[in-house]
Amino acid sequence: MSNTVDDKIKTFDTRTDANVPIESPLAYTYRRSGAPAPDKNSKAVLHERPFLGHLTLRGGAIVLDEALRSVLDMSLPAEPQSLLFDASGERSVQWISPDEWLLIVPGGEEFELENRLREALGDAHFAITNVGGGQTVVDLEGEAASELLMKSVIYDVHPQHFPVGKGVTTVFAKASVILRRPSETRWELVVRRSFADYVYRWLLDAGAEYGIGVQR
Amino acid sequence: MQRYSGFGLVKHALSHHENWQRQWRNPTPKKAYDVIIIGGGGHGLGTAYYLAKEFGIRNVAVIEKGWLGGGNTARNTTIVRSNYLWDEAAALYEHSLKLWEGLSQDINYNVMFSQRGVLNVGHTLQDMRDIQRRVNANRLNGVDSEVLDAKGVQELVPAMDCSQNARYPVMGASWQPRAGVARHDAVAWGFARAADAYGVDILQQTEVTGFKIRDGQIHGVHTNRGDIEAKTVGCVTAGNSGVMAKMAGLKMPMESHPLQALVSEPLKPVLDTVVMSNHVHGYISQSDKGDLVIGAGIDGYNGYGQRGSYPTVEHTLQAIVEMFPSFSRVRMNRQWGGIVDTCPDACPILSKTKVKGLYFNCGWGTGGFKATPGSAHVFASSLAKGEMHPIAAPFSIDRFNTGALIDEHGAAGVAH
Amino acid sequence: MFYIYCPYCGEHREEEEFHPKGEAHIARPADPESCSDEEWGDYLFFRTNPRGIHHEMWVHAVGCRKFFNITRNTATYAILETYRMGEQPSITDDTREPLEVAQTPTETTPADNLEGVRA
Amino acid sequence: MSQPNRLDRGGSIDRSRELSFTFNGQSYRGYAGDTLASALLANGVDIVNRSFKYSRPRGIVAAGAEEPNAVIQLGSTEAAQVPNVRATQQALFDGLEARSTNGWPNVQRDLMGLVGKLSGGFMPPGFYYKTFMAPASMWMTYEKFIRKGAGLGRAPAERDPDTYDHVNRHCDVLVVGAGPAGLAAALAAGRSGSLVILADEQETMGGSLLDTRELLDERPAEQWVAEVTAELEAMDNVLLLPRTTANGYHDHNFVTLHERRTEHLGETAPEHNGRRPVRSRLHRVRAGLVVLATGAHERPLVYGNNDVPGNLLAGAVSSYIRRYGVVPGSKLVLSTSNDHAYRAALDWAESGREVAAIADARAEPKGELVEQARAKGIRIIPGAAVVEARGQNRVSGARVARINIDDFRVEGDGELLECDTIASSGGYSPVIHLASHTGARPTWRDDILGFVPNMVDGVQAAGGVQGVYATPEVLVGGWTAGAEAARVAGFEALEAALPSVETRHDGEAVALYQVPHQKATLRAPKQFVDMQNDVSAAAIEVATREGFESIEHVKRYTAMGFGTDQGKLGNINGMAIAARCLGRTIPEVGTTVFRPNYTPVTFGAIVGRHCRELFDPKRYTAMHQWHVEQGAEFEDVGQWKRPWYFPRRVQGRQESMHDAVARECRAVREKVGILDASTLGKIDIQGPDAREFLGRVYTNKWAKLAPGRVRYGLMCKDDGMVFDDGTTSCLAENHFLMTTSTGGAATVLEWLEVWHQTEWPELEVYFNSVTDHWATLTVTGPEARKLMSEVTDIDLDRESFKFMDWREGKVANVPARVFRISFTGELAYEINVQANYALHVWETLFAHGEKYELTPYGTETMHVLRAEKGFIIAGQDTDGSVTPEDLGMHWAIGYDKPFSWIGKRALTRPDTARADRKQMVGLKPKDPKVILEEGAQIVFEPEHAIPMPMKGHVTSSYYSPTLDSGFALAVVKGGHQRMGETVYLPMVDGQVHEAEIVSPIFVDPKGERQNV
Repeated sequence: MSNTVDDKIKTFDTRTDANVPIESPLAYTYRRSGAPAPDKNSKAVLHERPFLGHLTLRGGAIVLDEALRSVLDMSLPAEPQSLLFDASGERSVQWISPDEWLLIVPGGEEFELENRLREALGDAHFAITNVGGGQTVVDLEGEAASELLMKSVIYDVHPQHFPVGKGVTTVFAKASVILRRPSETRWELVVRRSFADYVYRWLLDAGAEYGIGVQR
Repeated sequence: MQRYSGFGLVKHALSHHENWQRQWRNPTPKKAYDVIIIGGGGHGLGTAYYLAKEFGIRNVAVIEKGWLGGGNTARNTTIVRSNYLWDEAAALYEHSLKLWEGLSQDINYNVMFSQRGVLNVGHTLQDMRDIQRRVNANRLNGVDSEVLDAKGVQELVPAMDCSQNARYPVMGASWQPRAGVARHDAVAWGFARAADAYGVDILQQTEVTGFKIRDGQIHGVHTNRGDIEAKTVGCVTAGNSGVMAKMAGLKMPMESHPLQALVSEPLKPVLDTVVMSNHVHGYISQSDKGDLVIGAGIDGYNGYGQRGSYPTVEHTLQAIVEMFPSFSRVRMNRQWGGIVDTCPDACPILSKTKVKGLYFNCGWGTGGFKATPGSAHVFASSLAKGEMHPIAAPFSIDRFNTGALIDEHGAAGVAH
Repeated sequence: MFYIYCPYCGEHREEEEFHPKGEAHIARPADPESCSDEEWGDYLFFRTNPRGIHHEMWVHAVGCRKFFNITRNTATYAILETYRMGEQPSITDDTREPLEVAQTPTETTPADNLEGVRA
Repeated sequence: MSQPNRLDRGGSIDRSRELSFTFNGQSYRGYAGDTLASALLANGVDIVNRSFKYSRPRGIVAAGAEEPNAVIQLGSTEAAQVPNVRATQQALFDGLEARSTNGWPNVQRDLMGLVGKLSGGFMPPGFYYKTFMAPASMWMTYEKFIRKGAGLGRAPAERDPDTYDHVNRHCDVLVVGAGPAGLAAALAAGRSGSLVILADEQETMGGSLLDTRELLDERPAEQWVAEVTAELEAMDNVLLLPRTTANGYHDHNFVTLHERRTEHLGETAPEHNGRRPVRSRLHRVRAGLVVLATGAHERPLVYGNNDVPGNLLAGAVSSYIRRYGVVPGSKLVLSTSNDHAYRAALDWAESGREVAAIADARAEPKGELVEQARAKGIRIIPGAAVVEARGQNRVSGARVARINIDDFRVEGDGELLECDTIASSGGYSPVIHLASHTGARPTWRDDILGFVPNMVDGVQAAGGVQGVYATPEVLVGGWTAGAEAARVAGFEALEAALPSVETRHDGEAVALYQVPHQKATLRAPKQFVDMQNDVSAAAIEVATREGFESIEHVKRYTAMGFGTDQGKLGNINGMAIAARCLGRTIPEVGTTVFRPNYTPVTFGAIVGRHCRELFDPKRYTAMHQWHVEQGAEFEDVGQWKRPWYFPRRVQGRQESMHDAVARECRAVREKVGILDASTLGKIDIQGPDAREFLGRVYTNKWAKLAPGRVRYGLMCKDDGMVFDDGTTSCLAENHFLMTTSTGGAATVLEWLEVWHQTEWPELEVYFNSVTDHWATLTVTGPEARKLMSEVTDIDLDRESFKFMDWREGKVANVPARVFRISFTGELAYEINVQANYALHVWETLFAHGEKYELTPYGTETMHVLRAEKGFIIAGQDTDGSVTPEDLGMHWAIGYDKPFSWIGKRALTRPDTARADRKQMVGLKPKDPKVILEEGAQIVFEPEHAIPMPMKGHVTSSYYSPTLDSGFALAVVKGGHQRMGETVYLPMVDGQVHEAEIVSPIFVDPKGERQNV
């Protein structure tokens, strides 16, 4: 733990290197509702990627873009609804609002990244908030993935309207999700922790007709 | 007025129903009246009736821009109850309920007021606290009301899911046995016929296009059928009250919103009481024709379109199926919308205005139908005497400046 | 159900992502303490509530979380424009566009007030 | 088994697949491709129902959505019951079981029919309003009997075994209706490359082409339909939805499509691979443009006894013959006002059955179809109409007479023709329902004798809905509309490629609605307008005589159009009759505005998946599994499931709630307890103006809160009423962590945003929700420090880590922020850890806590403990009408803050400044065993008559194990000045409790215990 304290903002590394058990937001759900294994007939497959680093960046696009370029060698997507990945595909930054971006990085990188971004941003007016404990990423793949999404989100997921590299915050049944399309075949749902059970069970219910499976 | 009775019906049948009289005239507007009522809905027609009957003022015109009873009177879900939380509201609605109890006989028109009871169901601990608070207040105000537990609710409503399996299990309810439903159209028609019999002129297809105001005193109205004079004008135009107020140079603490309702196809009797739930947000009763009559929540935006947004209907039916899972295979026949004028404290305005002689009766939000005779009666009294009736007095516009609101929100998230 | 152009997201989104927040351009008095009770009550509760052109505030609640304004006809429900917080509407009662007028049912002719058969 | 009315050939049924079904317990057979209606007619079933009011026998009238009579109950098991199914839209499946919805003891010999016959004369419109009034007390009894006759079908008594879902769709062009116009439109739009949805309510695409006599490209029309359908099906950009009804047209081109996916297969969705597909699906479509190609409904003529079984629409006769190979009788009389209906007679004659005559209301019928009929030797009686049907349970004859339409009278007695079927046609009504859903009023057109829709932005119409009926024109109109819609969406339209159809020359139709009778309408045999609601022409006439002059009044007074068919057949006829009675024209009596739904939609389909477990999200904390395993009872708080209390099993029996809460309370007051407080809202606030912002939204002062310190704050709305509270910690000079109530989390965040975005955008501050990021574990009680010292590296010394301080460190090896704030009044540590570690931390605390008797407690104990300390719960002790001053929290009001914070101005309004406002106090029952009821009303004069002046009410009330007594929080008028006074609480059971007004702080008034 290397918490930095400047006199203005208090950052805090919420992770530990100690060998302690860690539970994904879906842990209870798996125990209660199970996780049907995908088979060859599964036209939709779910896969949770928990414990990633999630940072909310707030501030002006220009300064944040500069900082992100210098620290991560990534540019900030300036266009609404856009989503960019770094070369490795492991780090992404997504437009959320004119003054808000979501940065997702491999778990464990986020604290150092936050500190380096803060350093790069200096006196600019901005905010960085670690939200990794509060959300999880659920991947959805398979030929029926977009049809399943049409049963779940109100946003238009037709490939013409939702090309690769797009991401939106929208209504998912009675919850909300951040829905992203990193590739032709894969969708990502960024889900709030306390709603993860609901979203999961909705997908299993709505996906039953596609033989939905869960990759653990 | 030709009196209605079972015997009369036989007589008419024998003459092939060729001798029924008009229920109201279609008069030509006079130049002047003692009192003008703007708005020919239940409240307006009722006001004219009580002015004539109770206060001897019969030189009255009711001005209606469309057809009488065609606004919210024709579009509501017909629930009548008086179990309101605050003293002022309880007094007003209980006054109304008492009038409902003899209304059919009073106006010789069967308004089919059916005291089948209203249940306000609670699903959380806070719901139950609110229910107990309201029931205790009701009883001390002389309003019949009791608290039921889930078992008591189940006995009254066998079709309801009162099990623990529900997402929000039913914990109990308040129960007002004297509450119920009435036939909405008949209320307007019955008041119209009875008022007409006293000589009240009901002017349909007549639209007020402006007010004649001189030196802060009302002198009459401009209409599409010419000017009509009166020194006392009562504006009872529900959703259009804001538009009328603007014409008179007044601003109102009010917004007009769409309120939707829907009915199922007619079914054999399956629900004998009125069931309302604030928490899952829906309410339902079954009409004498067999339709399930279902009310939705208010749409959040301002609207005069007599229609609202589809998700509101979806959420309402979700709530109904949550409470009545066996209704899942029943079908929805028709949906529609009304325009409700809502005040920030979910209570009406019965008030004088800055213009002398011009009174407003509006802001009933979702609670207007049940108040019809009570509102009409106290408003008639106020117009007749020039002083607000004591039951109406707390509902003055001034309360929005003094802060003395009568906040029924807590008690009536879906007040109907 | 409305289809609303979010001026921040730059595209049309379903009404379910938004919440209406009442009349727009209701500014909090700069010096509340010098307001009379009447002025304060007006600010809190009194609204224009027009039948026709209405400027209203909405929030893209399930989206970018930004507040913005809509000019909407409360009789036809046509959305005439959306604009960002701090901007002024280009359409007001005085500047109604011909197109919009055509869509607005004439509000006062008796024929319109026949209402008609609602099946 | 024979199907007496089934032709040997013809129709698009599959004769190789015979299906069996029952109707009213009787077994019948039909074929795949039949509807229930066509199968019933094939089997010669005349009476399908009894009418609602008069209990008259009724038969099938139509072949589609407009059917008013054949409304039946479906289902062989209780759970599978479907009420009010239109037999004309129900595909036949093997094993289908159907029953009539009315008729006692059965539909054939119905005793109520006798009653209806006798009493029918006593039931004019509005008869309910005119009777049953005396004596007043008897109405509820009368009503009981009236209700017995209510309704058509019945709801099942069991849970629905089926599921439903929604699909959200977006498209460039939505085409509603797949008749010639719709198919052409879809083809034009589809070929251009735009995204197209084509929906049609019937089992197969084709609409009027399915029973037309016309040739397309000199081939039977169904061949063209098959080719076009195949082409559209092959296009990736086109979605075909058969059995799908567009039911509601909502604002901004949002249309709901109800797709019946399995209703043609069985009464419940048949299992497939062990799974049951959804029974029906609601497509929620946002369309760029909508092309309405909804066609037209034929209007029947209104004549005497026109409801006797055997009276059908002319077009329905053709449909049954041509589509199903069913000819619904043996001898036909056709009564028509137009050429098109001649098809029925031609089809009938070509089926080898007899046409007695065609009564044509026009003096000189001419036109191609007329000539064809003449050529077949069919007798045509010009200037005539069927004025009255004969027969009881089936038509036995038709009185045909010459009529004078202008004078509305019959000329001469006419003749009685023997027949068993009367087909009638009074012209066609465009299906304008959808177009009028958004409020656009339709326009009457005399040339087509119907209303046509007025278009709003974003909608096109083509074909019958526009009053265009000639097939070549319909095809061109459809193509043009589709191409235009695609063009608007940015696609290039292709040149029209349409089949050639010979233009048929039709004679002009005549306006005929109600057929005159020798007797006046009020004395003539009943001439039905709305069969489902038993509304006759006489009823409409009586209504107009009684002053019901607008069509809306007529409808409501007679109930015309309020049935499940929504007046598809009757409304225009009814308007015409009202117009005749009033001496006006149809448009003068009103316009026709329809509401959704076009046809009724199953609740389940509208609800979709939002039912049962998925009705509303259940939100869980990271420790939920643990709570479940410990047998916690849960409380719904917003969408959260929070542990309410943790009953133990004592000697095999579950502890009562009272005992469990008392035990949990004692544990906290005497040892140490732990609460999962993760549901509290948490907002991370960063920026140089954060402190200024807090000062504006909270009532109290924030200028001097130092890093490392925590403060409680109250929030008001600008009307001065409290709406939330919580603590906010200063993490660093420009960095704060705000907490809110569980229910207030979203509201407060939006509250901060609205002020920031609309009023104070110049303040440099950002707000981000971290509610889900942090789990919150509250360790509280005298032993809390000892327990904490075993698991944390934070210096817990009371001097270095004081009450209202926060510190960071590790708890159970997990980085944590620990806050010394207390909602129980005891020494307390509120631990925030990243939620993914929370269960580990929680379990570690228990591993160490055993020796301190660490006890988990739930919300109920939390409530008791906080109430003992006089801490409020916003929403329970406040209700939107309580100011900070009413709460006696003057210490939390920054009267002299420079900025006029939200809520301040309102506190000096006359009403908020009153001295006798309801103010928060404590109540001590005189009898300590009494636990006052929450919500009990407080009076000062218990002997006062009802209505009794109420002076306040109990907001929170509990048994306190610490005090061994009941105690309560309450609001009482002028309560702050009434300490020590006695108040009274009259209860439902007649008891009147007495209580003393006391300070709301019952335990440790000096606050020493939390400071240790």
